[in-house]
Amino acid sequence: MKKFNLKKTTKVDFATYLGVIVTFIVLFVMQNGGMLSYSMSGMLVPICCFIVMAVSLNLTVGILGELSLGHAGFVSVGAFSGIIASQSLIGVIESASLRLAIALVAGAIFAAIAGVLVGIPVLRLRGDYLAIVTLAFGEIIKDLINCLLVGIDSKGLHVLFNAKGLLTVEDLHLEEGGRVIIKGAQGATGIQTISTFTAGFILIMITLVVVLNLTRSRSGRAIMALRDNRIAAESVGINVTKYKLMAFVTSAALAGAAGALYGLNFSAVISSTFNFNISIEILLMVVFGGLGNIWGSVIAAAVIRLLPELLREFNDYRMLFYAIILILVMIATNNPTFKNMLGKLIPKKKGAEIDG
Amino acid sequence: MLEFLSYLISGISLGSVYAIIALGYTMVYGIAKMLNFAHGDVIMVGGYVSLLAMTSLGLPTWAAILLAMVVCTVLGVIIEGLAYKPLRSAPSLAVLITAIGVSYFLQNSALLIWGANPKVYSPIIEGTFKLFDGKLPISYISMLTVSVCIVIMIGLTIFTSKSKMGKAMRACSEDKAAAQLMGINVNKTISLTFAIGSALAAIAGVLLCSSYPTLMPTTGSMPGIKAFTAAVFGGIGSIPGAFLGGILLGIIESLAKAYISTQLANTVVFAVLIIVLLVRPAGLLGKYVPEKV
Amino acid sequence: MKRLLALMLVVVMCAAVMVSCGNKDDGNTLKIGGIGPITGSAAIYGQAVMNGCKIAVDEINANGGIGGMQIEFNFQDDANVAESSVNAYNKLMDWGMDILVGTVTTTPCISVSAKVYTDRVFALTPSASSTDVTKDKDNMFQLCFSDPNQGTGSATYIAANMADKKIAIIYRNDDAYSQGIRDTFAAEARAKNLNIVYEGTFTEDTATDFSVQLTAAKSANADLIFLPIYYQPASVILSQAKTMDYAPTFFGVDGMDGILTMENFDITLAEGVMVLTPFSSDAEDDLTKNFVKKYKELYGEVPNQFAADGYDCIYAVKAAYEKAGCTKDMTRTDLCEALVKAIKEISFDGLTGQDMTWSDKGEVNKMPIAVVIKNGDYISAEAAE
Amino acid sequence: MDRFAHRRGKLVPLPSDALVPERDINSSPILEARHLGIEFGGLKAVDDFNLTIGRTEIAGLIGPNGAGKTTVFNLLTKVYQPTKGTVLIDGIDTHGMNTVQVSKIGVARTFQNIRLFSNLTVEENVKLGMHNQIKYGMFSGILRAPNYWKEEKRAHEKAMELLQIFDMENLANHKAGSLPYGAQRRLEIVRALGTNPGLLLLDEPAAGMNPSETAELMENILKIRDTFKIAIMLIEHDMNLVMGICEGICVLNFGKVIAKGSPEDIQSNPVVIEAYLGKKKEG
Repeated sequence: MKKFNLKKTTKVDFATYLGVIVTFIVLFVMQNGGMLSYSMSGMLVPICCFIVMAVSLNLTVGILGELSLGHAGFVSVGAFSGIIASQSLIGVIESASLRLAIALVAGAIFAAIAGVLVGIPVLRLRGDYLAIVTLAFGEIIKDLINCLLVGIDSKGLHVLFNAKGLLTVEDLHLEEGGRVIIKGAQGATGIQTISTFTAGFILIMITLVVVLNLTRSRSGRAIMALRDNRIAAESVGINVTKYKLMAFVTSAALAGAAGALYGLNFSAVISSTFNFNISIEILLMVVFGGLGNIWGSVIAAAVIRLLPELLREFNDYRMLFYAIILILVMIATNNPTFKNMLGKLIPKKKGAEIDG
Repeated sequence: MLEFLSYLISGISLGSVYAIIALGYTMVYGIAKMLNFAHGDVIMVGGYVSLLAMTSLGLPTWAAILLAMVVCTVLGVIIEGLAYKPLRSAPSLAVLITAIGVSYFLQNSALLIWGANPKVYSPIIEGTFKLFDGKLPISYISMLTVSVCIVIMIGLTIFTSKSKMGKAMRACSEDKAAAQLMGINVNKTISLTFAIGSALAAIAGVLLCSSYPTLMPTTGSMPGIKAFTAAVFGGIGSIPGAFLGGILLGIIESLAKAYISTQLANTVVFAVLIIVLLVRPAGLLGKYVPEKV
Repeated sequence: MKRLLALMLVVVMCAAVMVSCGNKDDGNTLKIGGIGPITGSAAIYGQAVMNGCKIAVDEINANGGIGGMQIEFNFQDDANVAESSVNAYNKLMDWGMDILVGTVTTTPCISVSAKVYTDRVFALTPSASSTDVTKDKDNMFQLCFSDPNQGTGSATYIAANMADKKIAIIYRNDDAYSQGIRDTFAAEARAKNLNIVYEGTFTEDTATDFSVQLTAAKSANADLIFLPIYYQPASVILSQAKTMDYAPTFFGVDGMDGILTMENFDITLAEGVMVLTPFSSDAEDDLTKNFVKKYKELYGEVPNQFAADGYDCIYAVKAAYEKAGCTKDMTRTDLCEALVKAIKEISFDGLTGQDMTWSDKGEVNKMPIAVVIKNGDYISAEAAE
Repeated sequence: MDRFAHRRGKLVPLPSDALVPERDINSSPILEARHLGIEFGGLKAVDDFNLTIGRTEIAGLIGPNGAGKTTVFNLLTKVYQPTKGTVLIDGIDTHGMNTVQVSKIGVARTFQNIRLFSNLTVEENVKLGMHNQIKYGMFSGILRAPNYWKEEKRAHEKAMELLQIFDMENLANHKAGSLPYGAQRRLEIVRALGTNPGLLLLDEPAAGMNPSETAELMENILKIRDTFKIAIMLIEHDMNLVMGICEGICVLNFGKVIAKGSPEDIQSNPVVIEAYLGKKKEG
């Protein structure tokens, strides 16, 4: 590709990287200088996680063009495998950063495996049918993790699947000094919170590099071709299943890593944290930011996470306002009349956007 | 054996509630081609309105149901007009997100108006019909739900195939532009669909709360999702499909609870759904239309 | 251009989050924070605690406050989500919170308690009952029974009074509270050789229909159903059991409290239900009567156990504060250390129990009382026999 | 008498009426369709379709609306699996292959209703045509390994070269969906050429073009054939185009071949005239 004659897409990519780096440096300096409020510094890691989740979902929804309502399922798989990895390495690996890195990789791998398992059958379906199956998958993951009992002692990991609801952590038969990692519905507790803002930043950068470079490469083009016209894509020799699966699994793996980071930011995580509403919230970020628009997802994720905190002043009314803002923004950005009005105010951008 | 029958009956009774909700979903989807995620919350509103009409206003049951239907119909038409109509030409995802916004809005409004405390619903009919010396009780409300469900399904089928308005609806669902050219008022037809769907939601609300008698602002959301699943299961857009999907979903859920694992009941339901969709990609009664090249 | 606008939006929002918390402690008020769900499906518990706390705060302020200081109370929503709860906590820290009453629900509380421990803030939760809440955290205390306390207590009571019953358990599998009590109950029941014939579960998503679980319990000939769940699903279970003519003894825990005050609830359904609870809104003592009256006036509802827990929390904090002899000029950390020491020395009488004391582990020491519902009233179980 | 009659296959004659240009006589044909047929619910949309196309032939497929022309294309590219008969591409039996595999052995096509990747740029569309000629994998792409740069550079040059055929290099960075209609049709042809085909199927390439554009298109089709030495088969209603550049013409009516031959043969064939104009009145 042309290295020196910068294309518009290349410029946008660089602007995105630059924006993220500058924001990170500013916030990092402020945090270390004690200039950030508790609220702001507390939200840094979760916002990073949601940025990664939104960007990764954009790969499925915006770039591949398939509606997924079960993204939280992959986040959940990533979170719990990350927690298990990190918690079982306590005492084995001293460096928290290294443990975090291993946890993120573990989260990504397990989520990718889940992505393959779900993807192969699911990607044969289209549109709303695919959406409902991803939704179903998210719910299944939630229920399965509710039945999971995991503990560790000197003999290694003990895992039980509590399908009938009759087992308790006692049944893991842990040795003296063993640790329980996941207690079914009570989730994972006593997690060492090792997630850091820097790790979040690095994960965002990795995600951006993966997603942006993928879309600008041969494989990414093939994925977008499937979105734009599947039949034409087949006619030029593009393997539908391969590229759909590639997008789906990459998206799942990134979501898994984000999940691991998120899980290790709190000392207790339960499986119902990652419910349907979270899938919807991530989808919301993608739609707000613009389908296929990566920097849009980054900003939308930050805005949507900050919004409820800003609305705290309204107490009981805050979720009501949230709903109203949601509806108004959707109408303002999608209604032809409003769009024209906006268009006059703002020069129209020519990014890749598609109809859902 | 008796146990099995009793599980089956509770499955059918649960399923018929899903089916009524799914009928509303499928109507709206078939014509407006949108997943109205707020449908479950209209059901919740129907429940509250009918309950308040019975307890606070002291209206007789039939009047309370009628009032709930009127309120929900008006609510449905208002929602459609304010939130969905401006997005008629927008990408379907934008409409989906708006519908989710409406759902949050209704839930949180209900929370502010009626409070978070669960309210106990007074069933519209009480008592049970007993078979085999009382060993196999069937509550009258289940019987009512099943029959109402069948009546609505038949009614809707006749309405859409015979009446002028119903034919207009089917025309809109096939091809909006062509319908418009034939002189059908597409906007009016879609509004009417929402009106019918919301009136059905009110009935569903009354029956849901009568069978499982508590009422909270979030009461509608899970049955809503299940009913959506049921509609897809049966083939979304198909009226008999919604009925079949709902009933089957209820039965599977009930039997899974009884014979597999209570906590994995949902997992079993969703797993069956996935398998069915893999074998029949458009649901049980849906038509699979391959893309024309 | 559009990108710039969007970026500016984010910057402005970040700034707003930072700025809105600038006000610092002026030293003349005691800032007590509270956290719990006031929206979402668990809103009922958070709202009850919030209302209960407010009544206590108003009473104390009207009587001259604590140590000459008026209490400023700030309750933040967490929608029963851990992340939101931590956000709410940070928000309160920015506000200058001195003492935390919260959080209301278990999983968010575990996350917040870790923060509380590192930030050295004294915290007393009204209702988060898991032992993980207080585990390894010296400055985190519970006002409610812990799960083992309730599970073991229930099993002990049943073993002592109804050892020959065939027991069925129906609990909510995706809820830490419910599963926690069930686990300890089952363990204790096993130790006491109780006969558990059936265990059924449900989840938030399947909490509409219980006929399958009830049918199974009935066919297993269970004559006592242990319900370690909240009262809302319990009310459905009672009504469905009646529909199928199944009348075992129902045995609930503190979450069952509130069932009688549900609007429109047919109290005959609850006839004979046994509840292990610390609070009864029908109690005849002045404290309860006064509280219930005020609560009804202000919020139009009969308070449940959560409201009482919230109310007690504020007074327990007051008692500890006075015992420790804290002063206005103490920093948050000093206050924390002083209160941690003091709370273990006091014996506190409240709505939810007499002579409550706190152990080093942070658990409260009060014995649950078994009551039976008779004609819509709680009657001590011993008296009923 | 003959007990095994039902177990012995019925004999069918292989087509011997194949027509190819004289210059292609020394090599095997690029396409051989034998007894090709498909039924949709009992309706024979295409029946007993036999056609042979030479290596560098420009062939025309014509017929009234609904004759099954596009269905033939769909059969050749395996959008539909034939219920009868075989298709040999470059001598390879395509039985059981799918669209992607057929594309890989050298069949490319355009569509009657334009099917571009309309949110991607013109250059990206062409590069997608070249998808299977660009050799680097997903990870090289993500990590921007040396072969990513090398291959992308090569692809860029090749894409520009292809776009040059239609003088479209200056449009390379425009979104395909924003191009005017005629340019979209041309882009589809360029994209198809990107797959490096041996047989190019054009479905109504001149639809919606004015006479001067059509004339230019005819020039370009000939240029493509001469430059790339490939066979082209086109469906077209514009008889000037068909008669002007096609060497062999096949006429389809009601799913059946009713005539084959040179433009001159076809123009004077009474069966074809009847199919197009309807049966003449008696007397």
